[in-house]
Amino acid sequence: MKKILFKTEALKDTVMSYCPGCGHGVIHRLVAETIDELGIREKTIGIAPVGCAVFAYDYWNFDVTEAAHGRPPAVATGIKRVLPDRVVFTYQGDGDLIAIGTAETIHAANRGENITVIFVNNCVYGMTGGQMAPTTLIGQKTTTTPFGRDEKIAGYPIRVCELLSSLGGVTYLERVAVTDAKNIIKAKRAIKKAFQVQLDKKGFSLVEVLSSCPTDWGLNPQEAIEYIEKNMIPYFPLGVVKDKS
Amino acid sequence: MQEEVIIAGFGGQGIMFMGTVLAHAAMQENKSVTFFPSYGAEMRGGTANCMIIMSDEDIGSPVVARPDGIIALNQPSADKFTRRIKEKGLLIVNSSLVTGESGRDDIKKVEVQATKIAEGLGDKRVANMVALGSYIKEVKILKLETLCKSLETLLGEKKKNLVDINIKALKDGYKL
Amino acid sequence: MSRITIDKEKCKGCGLCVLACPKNLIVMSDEFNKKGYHPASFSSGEDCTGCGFCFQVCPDVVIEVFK
Amino acid sequence: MAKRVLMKGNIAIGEGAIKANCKAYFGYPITPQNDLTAHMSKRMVELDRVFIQSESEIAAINMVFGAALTGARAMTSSSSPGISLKQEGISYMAGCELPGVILNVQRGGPGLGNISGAQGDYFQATRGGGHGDYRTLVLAPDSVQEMYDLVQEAFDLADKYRNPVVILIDGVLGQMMEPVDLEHDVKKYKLPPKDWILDGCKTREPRSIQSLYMKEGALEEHNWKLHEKYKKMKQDIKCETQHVDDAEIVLVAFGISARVCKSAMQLARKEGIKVGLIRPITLFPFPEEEILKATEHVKKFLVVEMNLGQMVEDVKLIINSKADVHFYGRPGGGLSSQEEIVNEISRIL
Repeated sequence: MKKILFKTEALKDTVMSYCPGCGHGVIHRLVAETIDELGIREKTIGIAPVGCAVFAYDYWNFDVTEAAHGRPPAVATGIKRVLPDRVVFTYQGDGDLIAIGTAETIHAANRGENITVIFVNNCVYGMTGGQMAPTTLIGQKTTTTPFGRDEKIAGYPIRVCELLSSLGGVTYLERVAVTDAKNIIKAKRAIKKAFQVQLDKKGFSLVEVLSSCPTDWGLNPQEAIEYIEKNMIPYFPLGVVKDKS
Repeated sequence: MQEEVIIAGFGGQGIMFMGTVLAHAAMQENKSVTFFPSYGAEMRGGTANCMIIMSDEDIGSPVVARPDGIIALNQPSADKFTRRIKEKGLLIVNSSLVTGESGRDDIKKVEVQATKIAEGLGDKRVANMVALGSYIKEVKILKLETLCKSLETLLGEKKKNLVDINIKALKDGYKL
Repeated sequence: MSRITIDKEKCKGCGLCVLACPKNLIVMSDEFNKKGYHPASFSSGEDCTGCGFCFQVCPDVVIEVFK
Repeated sequence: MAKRVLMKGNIAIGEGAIKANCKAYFGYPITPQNDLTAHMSKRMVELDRVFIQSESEIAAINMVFGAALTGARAMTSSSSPGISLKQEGISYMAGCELPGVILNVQRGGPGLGNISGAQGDYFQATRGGGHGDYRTLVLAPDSVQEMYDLVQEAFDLADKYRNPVVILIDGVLGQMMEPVDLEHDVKKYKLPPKDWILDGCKTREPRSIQSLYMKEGALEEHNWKLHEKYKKMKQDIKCETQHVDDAEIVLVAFGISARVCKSAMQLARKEGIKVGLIRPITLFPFPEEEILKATEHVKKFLVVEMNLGQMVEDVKLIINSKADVHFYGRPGGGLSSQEEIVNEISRIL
């Protein structure tokens, strides 16, 4: 018998600090496998966000920097412009990417920065304890929408891929979900494509990954997966939103 | 009189609630009281603890370095805090989950089968109240009656259905 | 003939692998691990096809698959 | 005895603000102040007041700017990194003379730091924090009751001086629970009419709110006016002293450090060491006179902070070599124990 599936070199053998059933671990693995398969581990620089994935530098076995909350696309721009032959990607949550970091996200995309963004959308601020995110669904209860998100007070959940799709600098946008093995394999394909777009010097690529937060949703891991399928996917439809590669 | 206690266990064992009940009861008996919780980046897993000081005088620092007592609901908590207990202090362990030696012969150790007793009552989540009852019996700082009333107040209308089993657990712990 | 291994001390007991296994070969253990979780446990190797679904869904990457 | 309620520091700030008729609260998630944002998201909506979780800390402070210029009482809260982001808005509020309350539940820094309680933002708070020549009134409570009381005074002081008021606490005070008397008497201030607000010029001449003064000498004149205002704030200095009269050494500390110092003082006095305490409650303006008065008979001072020495500079400026000023502090969220402080006292004496 041969070992066919295991942690690859780009993922350290460390216990990740995520809650049981959290989607981050799977997404970290998909990014790591992609980097190993493309053979770019030694020329990749990752940017960790402020949010649950803040400790990503402890989990990935390549160069990773911290950035202030919401600023990863600006930091990525700085790195990529100085080192255009390196692979630069950001890994950001919904609060980081489209609340406090909205300006940085939109302008990096619009400039067509040749970077890759892995956008983890779980409709909630995880690390700070379950507050409303820009992507929180209408009616969804969080610690700062105790009566459910009311669009009259808090507006509507933002569809990031659709929002960015009109920008000239954007090359590739796809929305995936880490719900079951089939969708996870699809998510991997999208992430690999996004990195390939960068390697081909074709401009800005972003993969939005719908992911679960059992703890802050108050569900068990299985129910949380069902929540993505029943509530998130209908609002955030899966598939390629833009591809001009 | 000043009594300092650290309550610790897994997240989800109701550690903060135990501390809140104790602090609330101390307030009801007109004591000065502080409650200081651990608060971490990780939402679940790992250990949680809270520090409670009850006193007849004003309390300075709410942070407890050398407690008079520890209530440890799991093994990692017992391992972490036992060595900090003052000489002649008190260690209450949930012996359903804590099995190791304390390594201290200068303290009083009380073993309570908290989880097992709670399971017997029909809900292992009330293991915390069993341990708290046992603590109150040992330190005699507050009346059992006051704690029962605090439980009722804190559980409120929304969780009224849980009052009886919590009080039962508290009393069972006290009776041991 | 295939099998999997589960690193029980690193498992957080989320149970997603149990649901993912098409042959129902994974169960949750009654024992606690050192972190206080009930880890997943591979019950039998007989029917394992090495499909890797458990590996795909495991958020903690504690499963290895052999084929 | 009055009916007491067991309450977290962060929540007491929120309830105090509500009692002070705060009409609008704007916040953004950051640990360890989150309980307050969550609490306000419920309470303000129930009371039909304004709550918004803003898209960033920068937006939150500018929402306060907007609400305040209409005459409404408004506040925002954050923890250290978020407060850094608010500095631009706070500078604009100071320049435009807008009242508002800003809570900083300090955590360890620099950068993202950690989420432990810390006192590393003393310089930032007391020196203005943002660009330009300005100051904010800074209040530093040390108990949950005082948080509840002082936030009410903070709104009055903000209106009295038309100036932002910063409340500086830390993660420990924000997270701890203590009994609070909700009917506790709080000082009320005589407030000037808000004859400067913008609410539409239907019944009066149009007004403007601005901090831009391009005409030659105009900004200098404006800043002299602000300076006079900062000097006047001295009439509202607050300070707690304990056992200074017979002290051979006086501890100077604020916020959570003062709580530890109170324990240290009790411990030292049991051992026969005569220790006193001066606790500045307003950090700007700083209680100069209380400290100067103590130097008449006390020749040793020990400043205790959860940083590498910030307030100690103010103490040294005031004491100006009239007594020995020592410092004991720990950075990065390290909290001294009472034993450590007593050891330090013994070392000095």
